Amino acid sequence: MQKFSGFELFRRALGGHKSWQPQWRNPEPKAEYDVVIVGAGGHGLACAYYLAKEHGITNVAVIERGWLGGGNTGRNTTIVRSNYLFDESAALYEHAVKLWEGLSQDLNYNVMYSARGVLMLAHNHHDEISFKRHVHANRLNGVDNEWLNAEQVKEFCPPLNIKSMRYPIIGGALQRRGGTARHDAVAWGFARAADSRGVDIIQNCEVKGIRRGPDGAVEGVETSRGFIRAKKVGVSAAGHTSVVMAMAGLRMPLESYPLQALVSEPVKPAFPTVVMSNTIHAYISQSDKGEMVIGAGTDAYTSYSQRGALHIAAHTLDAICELVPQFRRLRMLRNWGGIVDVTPDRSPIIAKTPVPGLYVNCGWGTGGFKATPGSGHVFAHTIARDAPHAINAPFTLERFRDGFLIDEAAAAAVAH
Amino acid sequence: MTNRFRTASGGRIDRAAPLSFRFDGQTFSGFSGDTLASALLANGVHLVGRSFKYHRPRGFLSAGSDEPNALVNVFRDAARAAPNLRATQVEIHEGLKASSQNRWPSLAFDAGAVNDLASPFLPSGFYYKTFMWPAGAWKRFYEPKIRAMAGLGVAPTLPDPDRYTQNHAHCDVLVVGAGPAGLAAALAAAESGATVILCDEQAELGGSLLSEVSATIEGRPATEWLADTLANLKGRDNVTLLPRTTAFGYYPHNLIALAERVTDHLAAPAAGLPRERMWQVRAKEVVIAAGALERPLVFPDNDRPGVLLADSARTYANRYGARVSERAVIFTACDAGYRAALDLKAAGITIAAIADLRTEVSGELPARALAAGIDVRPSTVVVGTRGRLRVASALLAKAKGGEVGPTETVPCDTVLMSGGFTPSVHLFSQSRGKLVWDGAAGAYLPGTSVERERSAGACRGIYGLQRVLEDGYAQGEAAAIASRDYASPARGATPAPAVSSRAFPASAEDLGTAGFIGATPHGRNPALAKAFVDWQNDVTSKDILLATREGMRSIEHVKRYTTTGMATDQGKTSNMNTLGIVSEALDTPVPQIGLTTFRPPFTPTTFGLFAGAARGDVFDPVRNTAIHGWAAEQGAAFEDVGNWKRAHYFPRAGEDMHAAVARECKAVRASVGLFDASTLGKIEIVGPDAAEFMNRMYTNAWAKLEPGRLRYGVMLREDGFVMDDGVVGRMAADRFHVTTTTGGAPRVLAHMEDYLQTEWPDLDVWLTSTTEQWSVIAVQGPKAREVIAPLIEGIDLSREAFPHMSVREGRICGVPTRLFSVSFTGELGFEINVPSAYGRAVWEAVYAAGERFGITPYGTETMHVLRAEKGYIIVGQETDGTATPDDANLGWAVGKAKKDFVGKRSLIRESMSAPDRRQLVGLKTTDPQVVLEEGAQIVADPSVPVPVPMLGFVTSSYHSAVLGRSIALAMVKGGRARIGQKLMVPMPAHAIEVEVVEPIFYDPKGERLNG
Amino acid sequence: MVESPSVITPLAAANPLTALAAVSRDIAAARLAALGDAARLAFRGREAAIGPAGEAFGVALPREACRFNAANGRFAFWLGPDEWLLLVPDAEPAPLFAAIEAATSGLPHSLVDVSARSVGIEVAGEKAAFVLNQGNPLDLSLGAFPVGMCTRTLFHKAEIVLVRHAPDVFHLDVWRSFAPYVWELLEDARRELA
Amino acid sequence: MLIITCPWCGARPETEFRYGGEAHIARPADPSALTDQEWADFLYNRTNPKGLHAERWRHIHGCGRYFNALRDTVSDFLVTTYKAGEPRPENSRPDVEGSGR
Repeated sequence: MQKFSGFELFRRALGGHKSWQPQWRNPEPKAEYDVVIVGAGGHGLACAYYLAKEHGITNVAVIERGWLGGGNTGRNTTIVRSNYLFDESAALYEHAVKLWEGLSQDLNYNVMYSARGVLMLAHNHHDEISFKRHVHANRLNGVDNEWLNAEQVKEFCPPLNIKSMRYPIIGGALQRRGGTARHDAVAWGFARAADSRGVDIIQNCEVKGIRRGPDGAVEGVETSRGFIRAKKVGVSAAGHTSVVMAMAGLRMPLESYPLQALVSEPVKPAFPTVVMSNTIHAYISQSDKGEMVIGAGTDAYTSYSQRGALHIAAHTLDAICELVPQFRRLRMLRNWGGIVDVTPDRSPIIAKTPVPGLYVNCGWGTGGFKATPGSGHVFAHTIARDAPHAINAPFTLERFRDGFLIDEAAAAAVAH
Repeated sequence: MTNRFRTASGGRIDRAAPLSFRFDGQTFSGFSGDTLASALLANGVHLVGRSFKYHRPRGFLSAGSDEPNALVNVFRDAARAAPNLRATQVEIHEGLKASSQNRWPSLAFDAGAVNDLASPFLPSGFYYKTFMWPAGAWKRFYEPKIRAMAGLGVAPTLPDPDRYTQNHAHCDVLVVGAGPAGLAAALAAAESGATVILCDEQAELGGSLLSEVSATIEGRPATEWLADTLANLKGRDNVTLLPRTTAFGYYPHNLIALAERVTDHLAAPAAGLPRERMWQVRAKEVVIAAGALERPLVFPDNDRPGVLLADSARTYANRYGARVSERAVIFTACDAGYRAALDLKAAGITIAAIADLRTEVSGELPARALAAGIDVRPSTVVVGTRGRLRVASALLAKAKGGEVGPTETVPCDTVLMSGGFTPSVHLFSQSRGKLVWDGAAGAYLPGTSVERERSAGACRGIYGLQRVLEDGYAQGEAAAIASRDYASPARGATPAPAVSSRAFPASAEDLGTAGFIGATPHGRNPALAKAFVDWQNDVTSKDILLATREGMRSIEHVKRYTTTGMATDQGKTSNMNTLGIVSEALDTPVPQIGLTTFRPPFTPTTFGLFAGAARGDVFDPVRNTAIHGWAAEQGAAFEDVGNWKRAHYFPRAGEDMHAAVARECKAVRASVGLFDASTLGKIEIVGPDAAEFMNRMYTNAWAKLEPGRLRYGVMLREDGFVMDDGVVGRMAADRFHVTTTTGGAPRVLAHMEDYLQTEWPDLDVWLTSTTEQWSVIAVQGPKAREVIAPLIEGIDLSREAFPHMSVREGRICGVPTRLFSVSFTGELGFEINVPSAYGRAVWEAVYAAGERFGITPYGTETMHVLRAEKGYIIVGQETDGTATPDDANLGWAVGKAKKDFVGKRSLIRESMSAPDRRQLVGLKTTDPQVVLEEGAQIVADPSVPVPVPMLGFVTSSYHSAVLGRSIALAMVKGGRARIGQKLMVPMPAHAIEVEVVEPIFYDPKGERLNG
Repeated sequence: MVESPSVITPLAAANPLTALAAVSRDIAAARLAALGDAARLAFRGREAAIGPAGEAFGVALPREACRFNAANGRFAFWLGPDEWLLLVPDAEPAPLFAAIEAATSGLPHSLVDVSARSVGIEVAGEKAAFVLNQGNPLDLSLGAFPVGMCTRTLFHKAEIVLVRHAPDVFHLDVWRSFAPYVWELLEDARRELA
Repeated sequence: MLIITCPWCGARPETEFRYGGEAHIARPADPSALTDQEWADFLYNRTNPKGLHAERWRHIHGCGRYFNALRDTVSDFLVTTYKAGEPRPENSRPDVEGSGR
């Protein structure tokens, strides 16, 4: 792998940057791999990277219908945090944050992880109790998260309007180690690092079927570029997971919804942190380029259309304009949609399936980006060992049968 | 400054209406009808901005909404500042103030321009390759520096005082774009009787016709035809004309969002006008007549101020009477360069030379240029420009078969370029229509439509004024016809190609479809030459080649890696040339490279426009009870509970919340209190099968509840977790008065309707929300009966006749009431339901009747304390969506004998009876004065290292004035078996010892309920 | 079933719009008015009960979707295939309730007094539809929303029953606590017409 | 904002409706007879097809009725709507792939 560094950049500049090599190959698929990962998003690429790096499994293909990183990895609002309530979730996301903190160096690719802080706003007493419950639980789990009163919120994020609004801000929960990362760089960094360890990333290759043997076990995948044999297939197909899993005859506890995001025109630094308000449904941060990056809600109905409705974006922006009324004259530059797969308890599934040799990593809903390295890491473990890592052991498919849900949303969302 | 670069006459500006405006602190003059761009050009100003990355000096590139360079901040006052507006779209008015951006200390001398010197080390994607060491330095050091350099304008710092409104509109035919195609389409549709909306982003309707000086239509000068046509349209009741209105988004089912700029162009807007208005147009049929955009040429130094699009220069001269130059070199790949040359020459500009990329130069326009004595040079390219803040000369060279000859320096003050035209397919693509590469036209054109939409004119590759007019007319007519049998948004059978029923004889220059995409040859040292593809984001052809070299093969990868096409013009000037360069680099035909997706908005659209009227108090409804006014007059503090404002507590002078709550609590326990419970959800369930329905929806058994009695009901979701609770009164055999939590009311009603309509439609029962029918006045305390007795008619209030948990109908103060004997405080209590129109009047009567007992109004905080003292749960506080009835000590309310109810099956899953489930308990701190924090966690041993195993958490915690100590409710793993145990509540600084107790702190036997 | 008493109550009924209406400007293009008290009954029922209910009310319950019938100052609004809002301005609900209950006794139905649940707002004038369309997404042209039409729908975030009594006269029936919100947004929508 | 044709009120904007998830998943007549897995299938597992989807909508801010729709989840166009209780109609749009079961 060509090393990336300031010195290399300088050295190659003298040669007019002619000597840079492709960051990853564009290989033809081989007839057989040890592991085929379906989906070259951040999660799938990270899984391939850790399979190679941590488990020595390098005969791996990541197959992708379109171009790598082109799904939710390249469409999300790049928020990273780990201040989840339940022990299971906190462990999973904290595992990811720890990897984020060293990821640029590990991959030799600047993924621009920026611990700008993630501030979640409380607008009523119910929010306050809920956030304090998170803060205390996080502290005991070794996850940073602190309660700020309204004045401290204003001090940490001065652009916020905290008083003259319909639902004044009464405080907030701040995770200082939370922040943002550069989404494309995450996909490209994992792709380049996986490729350099021998992983084949095969783009423009659509899965058409999952072939199972007489014993029911996976034999490989049918693709638009022919049959690829593999004893283990890991599906990391985000919004399309139901479609892929149906090829193996599995019906999933998933529904796919359109999720929108948007950015403003770039302006000089005007917003110092990441702010989320679940109560009035708004997420905002400012990118390195200067754009305000804003997450909107999901549409009400399942869809694969990759676009959302105007009224959803409009409701997001009325909330943003309440939180930061001086941004009312900023302008929306670009608005796009992704497809998110949502489980009944809003927590992911990273698990073996009833089909031997078939593994699935899905159900990340609106929050998959933050887990990218951690999810890839434990999914790789699950595939390599045919058994879950302790961290993802609770995130099974069977929890829906047995009722051991990990319901972060229910724990936070009930009003009285 | 004077308008030295004004033409002597002509143009659509009003020379009788001079205006003055300020740019970067300097006063200039212009005319009504000018844009900021045309007025500055008329004053000889080209330098108006600095580029994003290298801070290179930049001038105007275009005359329209595709402008990437001339972004300015326009401000009426401190709170009305808008960054990043295109000077080419800003209409000037008297006193307008604008400033340039992204420069310090000044536009002419910008310290950031040092980046330009370092540019060899800052190729596309450089930031992915460096700034990684030492770890952590990215956030602390590199990123802040990069951020400070990035960004364009400055965000406003004061709240925007302007209003924005939204309007839903419907029409048979929406026509987007009022150029010749759009005008003809609107005319045809209107003549067919359709209701028509015609919108255009420009201040004046007319599109390219506004820049015509010599064309004729139907025997008249084009501008005359335009005036007649507009007058015709304006005179029709079925036509709405919307200038200054951009169709920015094409949403599913023919919902087109338009942004109308209402006041920005006015010096003194009327007070009632919104700044902008969003039209959400639902059109049966849409005609897109968006025209085409002139393409720049990618050659070295093509970003120097003074390098413009040729047709834009023509627009400045013909439409605005502004000469961009005294001496121009024209670099063209099509006949548009010649048309511009001829018009500009007529406007008094010297044309130094026309460099034509093409080898063969023939046709009418080149012939006219030659005849006019213009130096026409085929097979010639511009390989560079010279000058500091403005073009001073152009370097021309012969180019044949890839070989570039020696350069010649041609003095000039502008270089005007034309690479041909790119059809504006943005809206079509947003509609999900499929784009098809047309090799002959060298462009992506609309293919199969998905929505009920059709394109007309240049945006579908049809050029030539007569053909465009006739195509517009044909599409407009076809759209009107198609709208007549509209049944649903789904597109019907593919319509036959539309043929115009009317001829539009027109004379105008035919430009053909020639053009060029990619980078033109230059023969200079590729390492040093900078040929810009994306002006604003400083992406050069070199950057795109680097991306392809590094393995970025998909156009999306190239775009994201280089940021080309991601500037505020969203690739309007850059996309096609990027494709051309990638195509050549990868030796792959353009259609195989792919195309980046066009996304809304077409041009940047104000946030406030989306927010509309939803701000402040009407951001969400403020729901007040009928009694709210009384509470407000008493100085109550309110809290938000869902949309409702509820009285939180009633402080007296000098009291804080704790003092007020302590007083209120004591008053209720000692005498009597008054509480507004009107926000509770209420549902009237009526019909012969009402009891059966209740049996299925609630865990409890209802069949044996007698009319006149109340019962506490628990409702589960189908997954077995507590969803809601409330007291239910049986008014008659077939009528239940159900109450729900305040926030749960709509959810519960929807949940019930779902089951009733879709699972049990055979049940004869109906649900009616009565939340707002009834005001609910809770009178609680040992004196409650005495307070209300004198006001009540028709109800025997004696304990025997009206026991606890009963309901009677009668009158209070003459008003019909449903009187509940019910308590959420543990005291004797009543809840008076009266029609809400009388809520306040009855409340005031009860208050007056209670004054001799010191009746005390209390708020939600006191209500919470009182119920916690009794261990009554609040759904959503003690339960959190993961609690079963048993977890919440409500196992008694589950009808064990019932065969089925919603949620029953889920309760028998193994996990639902696991021994370590969290259960409701009480907590008493060892130090009675310590009040636990709600949300605090409970552990056995706080001294173990993290992760510390957690047993549960505090759900409710208060100081109880009556008990003189703190009390708390909590959910604790295996909690009921832990009663008597000591546990710890660890806080950041210390841990608090607590004892697990029964969740009831006051009057455990319930003796006070009966008064 | 316990009947509601029919005596006139000594206490005055309150309307949440009184204060707002008192300071409202007269704008001829779109006049706003808070309507007075009315008896309102929600009637639901099976086929057999529909005819008798209408007869007892004095106005046949319309069977065409989204239409209302009126006679002698009484209105029957179709709200759903088995749901009607029966409205009589300036009347007491109790006698109406009793009469309909008597006529539908034994027939599967539900009758609920919702007189105080909502209040009425009139929007009238040549720009009435324009004002309503700032918060309501329906096509309010006379062809699509003719005189005689009624429907539950939305005004911004509030549910309303929207009725067209004349080409330029609309009535909104709004739940009581949402009425000030609707009123303020109607005022906002007409600001530019002043 | 989609246009949805309510079987009673006609074509109306989406904001008047509430989505109700996959249609034709009847609540079992006797839940207690089901295994945990069968119950979980009812509660949680969904077809989630890319293509035609039979789904429930309620005209909550209109006539209040639940009804069903066939919608193409790729284009979001509705093929038809039909009253609750009626069987799923045959696909009348051969251009839309029906992967729903």
